[in-house]
Amino acid sequence: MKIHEVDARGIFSRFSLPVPPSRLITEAEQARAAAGELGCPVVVKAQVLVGGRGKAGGVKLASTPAEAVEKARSILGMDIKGLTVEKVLIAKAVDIAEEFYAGMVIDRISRKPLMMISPAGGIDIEEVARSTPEKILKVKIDPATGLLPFQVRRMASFLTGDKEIARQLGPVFTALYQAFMEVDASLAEINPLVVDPQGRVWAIDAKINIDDNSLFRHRDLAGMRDESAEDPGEVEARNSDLSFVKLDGNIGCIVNGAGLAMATMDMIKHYGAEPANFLDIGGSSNPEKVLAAMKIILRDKNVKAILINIFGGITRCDDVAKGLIEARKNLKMDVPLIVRLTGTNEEEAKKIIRGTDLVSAESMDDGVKKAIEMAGR
Amino acid sequence: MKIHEVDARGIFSRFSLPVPPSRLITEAEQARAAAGELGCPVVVKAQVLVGGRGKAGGVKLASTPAEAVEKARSILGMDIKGLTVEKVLIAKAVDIAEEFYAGMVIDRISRKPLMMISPAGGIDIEEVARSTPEKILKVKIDPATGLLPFQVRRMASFLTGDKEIARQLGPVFTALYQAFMEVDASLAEINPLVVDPQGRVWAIDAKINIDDNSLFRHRDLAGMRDESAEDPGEVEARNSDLSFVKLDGNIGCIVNGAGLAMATMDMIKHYGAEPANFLDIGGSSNPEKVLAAMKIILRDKNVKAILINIFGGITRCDDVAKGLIEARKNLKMDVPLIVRLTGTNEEEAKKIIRGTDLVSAESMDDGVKKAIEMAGR
Amino acid sequence: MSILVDKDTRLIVQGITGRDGGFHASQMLTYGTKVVGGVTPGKGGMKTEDGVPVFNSMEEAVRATGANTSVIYVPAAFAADAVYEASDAGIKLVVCISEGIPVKEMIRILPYTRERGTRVIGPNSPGVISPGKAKVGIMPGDIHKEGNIGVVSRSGTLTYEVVYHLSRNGLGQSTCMGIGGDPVIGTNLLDSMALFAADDETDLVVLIGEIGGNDEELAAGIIRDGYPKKVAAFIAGRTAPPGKRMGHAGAIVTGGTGTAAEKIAAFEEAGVEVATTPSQIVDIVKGLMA
Amino acid sequence: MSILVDKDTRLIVQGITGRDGGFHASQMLTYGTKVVGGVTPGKGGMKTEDGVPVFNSMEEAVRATGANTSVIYVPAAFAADAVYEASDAGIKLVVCISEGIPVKEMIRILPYTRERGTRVIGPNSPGVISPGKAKVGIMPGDIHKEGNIGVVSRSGTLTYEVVYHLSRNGLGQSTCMGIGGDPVIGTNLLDSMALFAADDETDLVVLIGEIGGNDEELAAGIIRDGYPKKVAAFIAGRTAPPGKRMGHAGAIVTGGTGTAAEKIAAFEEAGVEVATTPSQIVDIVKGLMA
Repeated sequence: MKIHEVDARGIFSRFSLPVPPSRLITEAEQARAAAGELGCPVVVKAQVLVGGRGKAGGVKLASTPAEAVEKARSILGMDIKGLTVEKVLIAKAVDIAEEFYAGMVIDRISRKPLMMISPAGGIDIEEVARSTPEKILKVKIDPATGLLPFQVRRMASFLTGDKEIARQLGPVFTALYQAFMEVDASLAEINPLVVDPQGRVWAIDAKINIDDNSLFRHRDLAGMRDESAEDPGEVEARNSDLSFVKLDGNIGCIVNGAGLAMATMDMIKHYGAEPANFLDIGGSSNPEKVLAAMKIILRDKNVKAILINIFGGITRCDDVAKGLIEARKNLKMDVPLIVRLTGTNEEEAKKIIRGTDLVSAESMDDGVKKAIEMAGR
Repeated sequence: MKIHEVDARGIFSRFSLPVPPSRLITEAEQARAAAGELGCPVVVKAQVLVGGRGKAGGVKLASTPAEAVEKARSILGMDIKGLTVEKVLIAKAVDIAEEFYAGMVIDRISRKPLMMISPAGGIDIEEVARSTPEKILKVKIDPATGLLPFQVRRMASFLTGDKEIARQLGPVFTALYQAFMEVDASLAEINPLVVDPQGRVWAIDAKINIDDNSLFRHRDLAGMRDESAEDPGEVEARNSDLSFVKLDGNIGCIVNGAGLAMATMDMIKHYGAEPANFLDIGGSSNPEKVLAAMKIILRDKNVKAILINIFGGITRCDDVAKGLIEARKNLKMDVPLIVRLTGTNEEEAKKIIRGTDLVSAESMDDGVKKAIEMAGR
Repeated sequence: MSILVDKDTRLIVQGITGRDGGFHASQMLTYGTKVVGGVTPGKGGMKTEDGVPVFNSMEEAVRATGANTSVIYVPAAFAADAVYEASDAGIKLVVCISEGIPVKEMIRILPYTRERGTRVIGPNSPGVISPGKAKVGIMPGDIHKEGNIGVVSRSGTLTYEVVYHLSRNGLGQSTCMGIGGDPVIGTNLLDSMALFAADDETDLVVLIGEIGGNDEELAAGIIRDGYPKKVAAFIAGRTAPPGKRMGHAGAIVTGGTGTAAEKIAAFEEAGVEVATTPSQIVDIVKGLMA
Repeated sequence: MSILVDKDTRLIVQGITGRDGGFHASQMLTYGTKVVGGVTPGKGGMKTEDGVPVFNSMEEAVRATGANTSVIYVPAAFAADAVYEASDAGIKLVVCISEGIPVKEMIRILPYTRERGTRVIGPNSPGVISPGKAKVGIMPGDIHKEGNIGVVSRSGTLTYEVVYHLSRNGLGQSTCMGIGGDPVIGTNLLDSMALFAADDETDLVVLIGEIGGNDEELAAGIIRDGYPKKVAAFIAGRTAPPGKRMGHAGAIVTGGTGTAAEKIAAFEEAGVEVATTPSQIVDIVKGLMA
């Protein structure tokens, strides 16, 4: 789950990271008071859940309160990569002498939290990784011990030769690690981590993604989700405990299992058509879930056929069949439904479907081909 | 380092253990107000750093404020195992339906924190361990994960079949573990952990020993040391960074290294005499430490001879020799000094000692025999 | 032979009194797996409809039954504790069907289980089956067939799809294992390949990968450096858009890495043929076997 | 042979610019130990009077020198970090002379070092010496003599005392190691015995124990069950009062357990003769060798 910069700054502040003070506003005129309280110059920053705000013109400097209002007005309502800016952050500006990068992820191979730092801050770290990987230092942290003093020394000396700056970096690294662990983050970044001309260190940007699996134990963080920044279908899918990703094709898919769902999309493409979505109804699915899945897909008017591809394991084919029959009954539906059901309780399912107008497929290949053909009619 | 019950209660309360409210007093008359505030009945408890207070009459129940004053008066000034009671705790009394034991130590073999619980609370746990070991459940805790829910369930069900009591025990175990770890304890005990007739769980006694090696990072805890409860020589030794234990014999020993110091005591006993002390001047010792050691031993008027047994390694014999000469100069000393120096910088040391009235010994056996002989003169 | 589970598997079902745990305990018994007990705290003493004894704790269950393996069907919030408890009780193989364990729990669980000599499969795994010997998980048993092909997959149903085609074409399996779709899992692609490498009965390994991470690239490296078995592969997610989590927590292309194209290229460089549809695996396997 | 240290030992001295670190680095060099570098953060680039290069970090030091062993002489507050750093840098044997590390740090350090394949001796250890080959620690080298007796001890100077008598009586040592007097140590009595058991050059092991804990009792159990080398023992602290810490953090009789009497009885039951004075070890060893 992505959270807004303003929330990430709040979390960082809680762990005593040196985040410049800021105010969140939703009306341009509010920028005047905010800039006045904070003291100019200030930075006016669009709060949208995509990268590349700066390049898109969503981050601007203002040297007077009046200018802050003007800049806020130009940013509010702006469209950045399909998202409308509804909130802007007014933050005290910091003069920049040096820009570093500090970030954390979980390293999948070593199964350890990994801190990455670079003296090349302020730019896309993936670009640094590709072009000058020697400018990134990666330090694995053992969760049983936490970040150790020798690791802090190594990282600080990788970034700077200045002892006073190094002294300030230690607590920054430690706090970044603690914040990352405490909130069950999957990503936490300070980019850039800057040194001002007076030699003070500041975290002037903040990015945190939360591990979705951990939300059951972080009720406070779950409230930071911004559903306005997501596709309405994806929001609805999550509320129905489904995994859904909207795509641009015309063949809707309802599949049980993420791997099979991806393979179904890939096969649609392989046979020359385009999938309209990724949709995994998951394990232990019940008829209500199938109904919900159907509704979400039918929102998309591009969809010309729906392929249901189920290989029963923990999912029982008869549950799915019941859901399909129910959906057929309750939903206004003018697209053909191609159904392929194999596995646990397959025979019961076939009995349920027999005699309806659902199109039965013998295999995944057969189902995909039939769906493409029927969508093209 | 042992700390008083009142301080241990304070630590436990900080971790939300259910400790009944209490007041610390130093004058009997203060018990009236304390008992009044807390509500009677109250328990009046001697604050001394030894076990067996109850048996010695240092813990008494009072059902009125007047009785609390009377009991406090009888306990204040009492001598318990050589220690004078200078403070008493007035604690709200809890009716007891069941008494459990819960304690923590570090298990030396598995190198893990070990929680021990028993339904046989209120009595000496070492006695339970000897007579009915099946009444103690030991649970090793992995510091990387902390106490785990399945371990809490196992312990709770070992103590009780009552679900409501079990529900209260979970947080008690967790808090005991957290307190133990946070303060770097070497021992933390709740004995007894009681259930009152209404089914509420209370920690009505508290005992914590702190790992001496950790005090450098616990300035707050170091202040809980009660030097009045220790031998003055031991206090002085610690302040001079020496290890000292007073014994009852007449041969003082100054030795470098704990093992060699014990072996020296053992040898004195083996040759028929009694050591006056254990004293380890440690590694890296300097002349000041030798001087301090000498002063501490000379406090004891029973001492008839002092044996200096040094095998140089990290300790340099010349440093020790310099300290001895200085001590001889500065201290009023009417006991013979028998000196055995071997190892690092031995020759330099022998040069320094040559021509003084220090009695030189060729070996440890020789030194011990000479010391016994000279003490007997 | 076979790997991980066989006739000596003595299984405890953790969460046996739940809907899924109960259903699949029955299914596993029917398949012939020795389901010796179940655990649900607070429900110890009862028996399931199939007559399987239920215990309050793994410790009791292991003591009473001599179990060596467990399979976990409990809600996410309790699943981590179930793995710890199984490992502490001396279980050697824990198959975690439950999904939704936070990554931060997994990075604490795995050093714990390793210290205690416990192998974890999953979480979010469909299980492990050695056809004709034992089934531990949720896969439909009847699509499998005894044979000499090892199957390892980050997916569940996609594995069934592949196995279904293999079996219908007379290509049996030594063991099929789903390692789970999370970013941090107990037994990864490389660990699984090492197990199959040491198994006499396995002649060929089918690797079913997907987008996210770089396990497939590392696997390709191992094959290039000389892997003792033949290998066929399939990668799901060629059409997955970047930056979107495709169902599995670990199936996401980030910063341009973890794409299906990279993985396919790595396998092809290592001389491994990669199928474009699940059914095409059959042709590749037949070719390698010929 | 010998154990732990020998002519292949390439040593880094952690804390080399301190008084003790510098002094003992010189002493070790004089003895013939290959002291290939030292580490003091912030002092990298200089050389010691003996010409030993100083580095800012263990990582740099190991990269530059190919060291496999380190010895730690830093204040207690920094000693834990020094062990972690050495282990992280790939050092295989860390000898921790520093004393005063909190027990809670040790219980975190040891799983960390084990995971990384590092053996820790100590803390609060006098070090390890394989006479004529290498000395890593603070013991006076000249009291040792090459031979076939392994010595393991929880003490420092008491070990020198015993070794002194052995050497003067022509009884040389394969390796002498002080494991430290703390309650939680990296290599305990049992671990040390296992090392000596596997050493061709060691014919007899002298165990020097003391009050506190029950390592000696466990050692006696191993001997009773069949230990491949002859054993002689000494236990310090027969006259120690209960409940008092005798210098070493681990040397304390609590709740009536950990007494010298128990340990001596355990050894005697296992058929091990226990000396009553350090010099008496010589007679016992001579008797066993005859």
